[in-house]
Amino acid sequence: MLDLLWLIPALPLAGFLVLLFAGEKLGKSGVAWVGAGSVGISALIAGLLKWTFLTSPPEGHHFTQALWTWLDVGAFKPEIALYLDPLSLVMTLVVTGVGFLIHLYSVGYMHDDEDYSRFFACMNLFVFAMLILVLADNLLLLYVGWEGVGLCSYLLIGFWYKDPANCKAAQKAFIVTRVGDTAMALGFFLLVTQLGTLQVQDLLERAATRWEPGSGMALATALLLLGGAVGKSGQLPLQTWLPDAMAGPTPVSALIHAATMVTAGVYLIARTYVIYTLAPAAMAAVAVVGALTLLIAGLAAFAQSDIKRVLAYSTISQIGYMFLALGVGAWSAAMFHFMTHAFFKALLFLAAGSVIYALHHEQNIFKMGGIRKQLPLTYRTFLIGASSLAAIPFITSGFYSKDAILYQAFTSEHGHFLLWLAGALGALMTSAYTFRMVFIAFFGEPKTHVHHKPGWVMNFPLLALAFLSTVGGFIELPHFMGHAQFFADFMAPSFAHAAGHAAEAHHGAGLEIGLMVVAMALGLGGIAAAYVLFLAKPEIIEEKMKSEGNRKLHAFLFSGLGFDKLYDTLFVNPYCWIARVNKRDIVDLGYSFLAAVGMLVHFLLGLTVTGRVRWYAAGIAAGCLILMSVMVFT
Amino acid sequence: MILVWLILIPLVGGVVAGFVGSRNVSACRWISLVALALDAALAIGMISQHLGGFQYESSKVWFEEFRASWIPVLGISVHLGLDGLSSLMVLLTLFLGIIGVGASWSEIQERAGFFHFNFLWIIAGVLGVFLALDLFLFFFFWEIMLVPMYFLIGIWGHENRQYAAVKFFIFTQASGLLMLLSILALVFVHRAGTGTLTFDYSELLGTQMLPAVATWIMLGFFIAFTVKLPAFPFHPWLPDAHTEAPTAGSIVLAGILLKTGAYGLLRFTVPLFPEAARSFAPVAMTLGVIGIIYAALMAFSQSDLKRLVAYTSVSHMGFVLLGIYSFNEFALQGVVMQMICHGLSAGAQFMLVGALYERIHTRDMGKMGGLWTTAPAFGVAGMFFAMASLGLPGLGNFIAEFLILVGSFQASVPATTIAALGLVGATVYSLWFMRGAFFGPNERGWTIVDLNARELVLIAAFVIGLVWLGVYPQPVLNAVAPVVQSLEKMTQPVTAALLRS
Amino acid sequence: MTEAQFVALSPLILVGLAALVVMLAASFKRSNGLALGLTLAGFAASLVSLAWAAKVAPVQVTPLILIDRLALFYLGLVFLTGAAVALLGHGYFEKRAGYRDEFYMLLLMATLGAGVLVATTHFAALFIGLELLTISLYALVGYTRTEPRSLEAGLKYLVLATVSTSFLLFGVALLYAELGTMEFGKMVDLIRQGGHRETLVNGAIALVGIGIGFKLALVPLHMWTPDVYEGAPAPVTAFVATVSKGAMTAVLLRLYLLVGGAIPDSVMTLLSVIAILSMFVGNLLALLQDNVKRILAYSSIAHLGYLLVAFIAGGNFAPEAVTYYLIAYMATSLGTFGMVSVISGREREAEELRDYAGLFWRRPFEAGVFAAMLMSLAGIPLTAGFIGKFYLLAAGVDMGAWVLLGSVVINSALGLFYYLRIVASMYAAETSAKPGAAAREVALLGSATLAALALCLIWLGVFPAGLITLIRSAVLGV
Amino acid sequence: MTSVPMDHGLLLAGLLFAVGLAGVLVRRNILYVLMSLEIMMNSAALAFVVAGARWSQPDGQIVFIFIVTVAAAEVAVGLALVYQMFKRMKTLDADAASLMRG
Repeated sequence: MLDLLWLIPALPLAGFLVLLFAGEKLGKSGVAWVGAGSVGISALIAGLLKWTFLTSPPEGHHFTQALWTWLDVGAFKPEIALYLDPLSLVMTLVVTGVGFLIHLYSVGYMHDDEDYSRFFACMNLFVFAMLILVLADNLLLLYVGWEGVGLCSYLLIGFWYKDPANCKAAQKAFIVTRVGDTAMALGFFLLVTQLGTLQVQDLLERAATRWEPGSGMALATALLLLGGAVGKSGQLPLQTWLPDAMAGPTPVSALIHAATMVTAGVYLIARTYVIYTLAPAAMAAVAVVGALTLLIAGLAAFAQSDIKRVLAYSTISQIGYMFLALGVGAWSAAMFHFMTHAFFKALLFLAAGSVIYALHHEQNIFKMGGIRKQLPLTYRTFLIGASSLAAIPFITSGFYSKDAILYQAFTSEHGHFLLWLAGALGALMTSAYTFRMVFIAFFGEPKTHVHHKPGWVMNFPLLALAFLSTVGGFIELPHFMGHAQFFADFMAPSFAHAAGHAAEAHHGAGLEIGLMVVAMALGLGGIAAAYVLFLAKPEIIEEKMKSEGNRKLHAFLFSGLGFDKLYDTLFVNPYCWIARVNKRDIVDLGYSFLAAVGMLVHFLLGLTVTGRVRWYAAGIAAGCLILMSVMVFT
Repeated sequence: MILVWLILIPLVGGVVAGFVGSRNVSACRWISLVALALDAALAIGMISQHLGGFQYESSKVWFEEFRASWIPVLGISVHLGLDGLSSLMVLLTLFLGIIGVGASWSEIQERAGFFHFNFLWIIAGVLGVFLALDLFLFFFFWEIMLVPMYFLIGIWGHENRQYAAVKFFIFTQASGLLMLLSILALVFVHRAGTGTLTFDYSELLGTQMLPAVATWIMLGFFIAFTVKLPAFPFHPWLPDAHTEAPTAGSIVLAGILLKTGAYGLLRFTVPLFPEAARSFAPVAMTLGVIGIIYAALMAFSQSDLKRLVAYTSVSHMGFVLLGIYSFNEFALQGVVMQMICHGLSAGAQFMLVGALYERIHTRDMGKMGGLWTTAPAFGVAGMFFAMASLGLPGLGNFIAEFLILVGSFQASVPATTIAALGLVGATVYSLWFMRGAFFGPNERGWTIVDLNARELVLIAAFVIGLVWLGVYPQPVLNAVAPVVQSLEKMTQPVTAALLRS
Repeated sequence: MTEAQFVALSPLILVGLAALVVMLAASFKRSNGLALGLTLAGFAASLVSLAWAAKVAPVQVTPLILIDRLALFYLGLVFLTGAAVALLGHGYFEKRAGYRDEFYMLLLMATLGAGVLVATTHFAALFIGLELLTISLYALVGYTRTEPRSLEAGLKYLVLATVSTSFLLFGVALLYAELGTMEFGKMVDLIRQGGHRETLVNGAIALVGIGIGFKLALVPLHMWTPDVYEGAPAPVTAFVATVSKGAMTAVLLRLYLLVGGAIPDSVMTLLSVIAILSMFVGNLLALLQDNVKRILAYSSIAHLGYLLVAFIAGGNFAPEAVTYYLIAYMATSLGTFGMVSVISGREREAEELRDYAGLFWRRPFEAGVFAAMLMSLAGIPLTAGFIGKFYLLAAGVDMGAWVLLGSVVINSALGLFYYLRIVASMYAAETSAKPGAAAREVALLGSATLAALALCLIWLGVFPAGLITLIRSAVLGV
Repeated sequence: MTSVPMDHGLLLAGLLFAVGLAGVLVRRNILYVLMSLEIMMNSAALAFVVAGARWSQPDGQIVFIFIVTVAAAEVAVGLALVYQMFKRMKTLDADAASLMRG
């Protein structure tokens, strides 16, 4: 059964090729069937493999399917091979599962778009690239998926290419992620030079033997890989591209910029966790990056007026939590939060998509208002998603995953109080801005008229995701609520090495409960604050906004804390300026200057040829004089 | 004897096409196509004999050899030889030759006979360069391929073709003469050492000479090949030559003529002067890195499509220079891959831009924009080759650049990091290429005919080539392995093989 | 005059005889074809007689003339070039009014003068040969009297040539006063022994150098070349550019072989400076010229600069390099100026670059030959010029004359620029055809010679081995 | 009779040569230029005679005769050219004949 593994990525690829070459001929329904169908079947196979994994796990809890040798240069022999273990299985499940739902949703959402087949072709290509990334046996193949995903996000962000702003956003996304990829590539070169292979398992085992903990090489590699992860997952300092990426259609934002691609960085660090355990400084760096990003993104989300940008910043913030978890060594907690986040964030995006679809592409929450009554289903599913994001205790999956992270941040060996504090503050901000969005968008009097209500094809995915984002949390309960740690046990084999170090230091249930209570209080407090400020007494905000200082602060937050302006002044403008100034290529001017000198000398010499006989005779006489003097006197 | 036929067929084909062309235009196209196809068949037949099944008997250094005396008085002989590296180059040359003829099917109408005469003589000259094993013969072919290229650019080029053609000719010719001086110096040093006057490559290989002398002689070779490569300070001729050349000219110029520079470095500069090359490595690598970054910046600043693609070639060739002077197996394998993949991707991009020029009669990106709407097939092809040129994994260029950077990482880490920035630069100019031509609103309301069958076949050939090299490059790596290993052994001390520690 | 001496001298005698016969024939019946026939017969006879003379080989005919293998080789070269010029002249003058027979007579006289120059080992004979060549050239340059520029060129050449000859004479006089002999061999031995007033001898050598330098148009003495080449009718320019320079190079070569390597380095540096200056001045002045004949004039100055490099470099390659380069240069100059004469129209010569616009498409054969000739001047492979330049560089590298070689490289780049400028105008779009400039009817004979020249050029470029062995036997056999 | 030392003769020839050269450079009329040329040729001839006398060999005088005959031939052709020039350009100014320059 397991050797059906290669079908999972092959199907979306086949879908892409069919749509690319025969897209127009298939007609809308044909395209929908091929597009959504291929991902659906992959999801089924993934489910089957999950079932076989649970019932009769292969020995050593991993299964490698080698297809062919890719390169053979000296000692370096990477193969095109797919590697399945709990970590990659979870990722595959999420990618194909959520992916299928989003494909289904976009059948309805994109129905009246003329480039229908191109959309599904790119979406299928994206799923293929993401699966390759997740199932890659060695980092070189992972890099293929990594760049493929980057390309697809470029294609899909710039899907409506007629609007120059979209093209700019797509270009920005690709270039910023490419900066991160270059750092990662450097990490690969270091690995190939030092350890001679990029095959993940050999890599980790050789690293463990050759490098003692805290060695410079481990630190350098870890930081370089972190560079790549930061680029792709939109963390500090390379997070500026994610908010602009909302220029793409909403299903794209849901699939790529919420559920799957942006978590590729988390997967990379999780996959190469041994290197990070060997370099504690690097883990600390990961944690700090996570903490800072979640705070910055949280602040920025407050000032956004576009519903999708609020969700984008919240995505950055939630991935910040995952980085925080990875930083403190809570590998399975990070992956657990990844899974739950994929569910509720996809749900939020799709629901927002329905709202936008209904209000004829109106994305500004201040122009929405009062959708509660007009779109009851969308409102309810949006509310479930929002509560899961805000981590409403006990009933939402978000609560369990975020709580696990906060607990680990506090108690684990690499954890630190400040990290926990940042996480807690983040929780407060998250619930506040989430419910700000809910109150402004769904409550109050309706401003724009609802055109046409989304069909069942768009509602079913919303329901499915709503179910998942509530039930999803129950498979991993905190210790004191019974020992249901299915997820952690399932993930254990992937992090075999780490199991030895992070022994579960039981600080007793008391501490755990205490921390949970604090987290709950912050969450609910956030919701209350949002209620007061944005629904009950909105005039407080108007009054505050009068003062110049606040308005400037609001603009600063709106621009994502000024990172865009910073990078423009530091990198983009100088680069463009040099390009504009040097269009004529200085070196070329140098050569033309030489030619000009030649022409000048030609002109000067020309003057000596006057055409008069006596002048020529004078020339001979002068020549004779010089010759005589040289010959006689030397 | 096959090697001589390999060069003779295009020569004769050219002459025949030239005569027939004046009377019947379409006939001469078919003649040149047939000539090249015949040549390609011959080459493939011969090479597959030796490289069949992708194993190679590494017993003989040269698969095929031909020797005849030419000027015995001066020790000059017609000595042709074929090994792994040159067989790949021969195949690339013939492949791009056929594509070139295909691409110029509708573009060249007036004086087609003379066009195909020149075109086939360029191919013959380049084949001669790749096969020559006698330094005089190498220089002979090195200069021969210039004259028809000059006529190609000068007669069928675009607006200021005279300037570009003369500039191309003088740059290459002057540096060629420097190389002639180095060849003569090498020959006379060899004669002083061993008393025999000969220009034969294998005999000149082991000449002993003082390091200072070796450096000066090596410099002559280096300058000639880096002008042709083109590397940083000597590159200004390329953008002009490319912008003004007709499509077939650009394809051949980018696809093969640039590779003669890299081939020269691999075949002559490094093996003939290993120590001098080793001591010169830092300078060469710096030039390579500057070339990558500077050309990427310049590519981004261009508004003329062809100049943009020309500068991208300079940037890619910067990688080649960096790879050659890292002297380890990774980098050298990467260099050979880059030579082939860049030949394909740059050739394809030039063909596309040529086809575009045929339709909208401008290369200025300012006047384009939004072509995807009227010509989606064009857009997809443009996107594919833009991705190839920025080194998207899964295509040949990525394998090449990855191997080069891994190799150069072992030689010098700072150079590699800066070169890696070149990858970001590559992304910037590739996306600029796409946004300039295909994306954005269609302000000028272009309605152009999409790619026709002939062009699609050519593009398919390129796509298959690049994907095959990206997914299964092993045959190429096996073919070149003996040459690369011998090169690495020659310059052994440099690598200090961190890998093996 | 022993019988052997008579046989040795037969080539020169036959040419002189031919001149007389042409003169007498002109008085009976003036016809272009007849005069040409007689001239060619004369040249053919002398070429055949060379074979006989070769059997007798080194014969010292009176202290003035030494007929050795070197002399015979150069005599052959001079006579062949003379014949070619005669053929070109026929086509050129056929189209024009005016007397034609005198051209052949003067041509034969000039070639005889050059022949004497080539075979001389005595300054007196050198003087006679030089004057015979130069005076007949005065008339030849000013031959088309109706054309003011031709007259002006003739006069200029007369005044300047006479000035330089008198310098030469005065130098020889001083040498004779000091050494007591005018034989090259004896003089070289006496100077090598020393014991004379150094300043006087050096000064005298400088004066003689001026005389020789004028004829080779080296830098300080080059100013006459552009005007004379432009003014003179095209076939005559071909003659001046090839035979007069070739003969003087033969004299220089003979002196070089006698002196051997013992040239003081102060003289060497002087010669180097002159060579480099000639190259640069020649090439730089030709860059933006519009008159094809002036471009070729300046390029010939530069080429003599390259030739001098071979002399200065010295070493065992030098004589071969000089001879091969000279042959290549002579063949190419004949070709280029021959092309100008073939293309020229009835009233006006095809001098302007405009006249050549679109020539590739109007007359592909001539344009192709002209392009090949220009490529040979530029030193592009497949042509004799390339092998010549290769030899030159070989001689230079052999003796390590890096400064000279560097300037040769730079100058060949400069040279490329204006050669390609002519080629570019030839294949440029065809502008409106000028009446009269490019004649419709093609001088068949002229084209035939050009075809022969082009073929020989390509042959020497691709298979030089034969000629090299011939040169080696001639030059080293001395 | 006391023989005149050779150097004096050579000096005289040198002076004559200089005069001739100056004549060529300074005079504008073409006829005077031709005359100066004659002076230069004869000064060289004189030097030869003096040299021949010193070495008491006939060579000097033989070359003298050569020079005289050549000079005559040269003048003949020169005058012919000057006549044609006068017919065409109606002037004897040497600088007028400078149609070709640059």
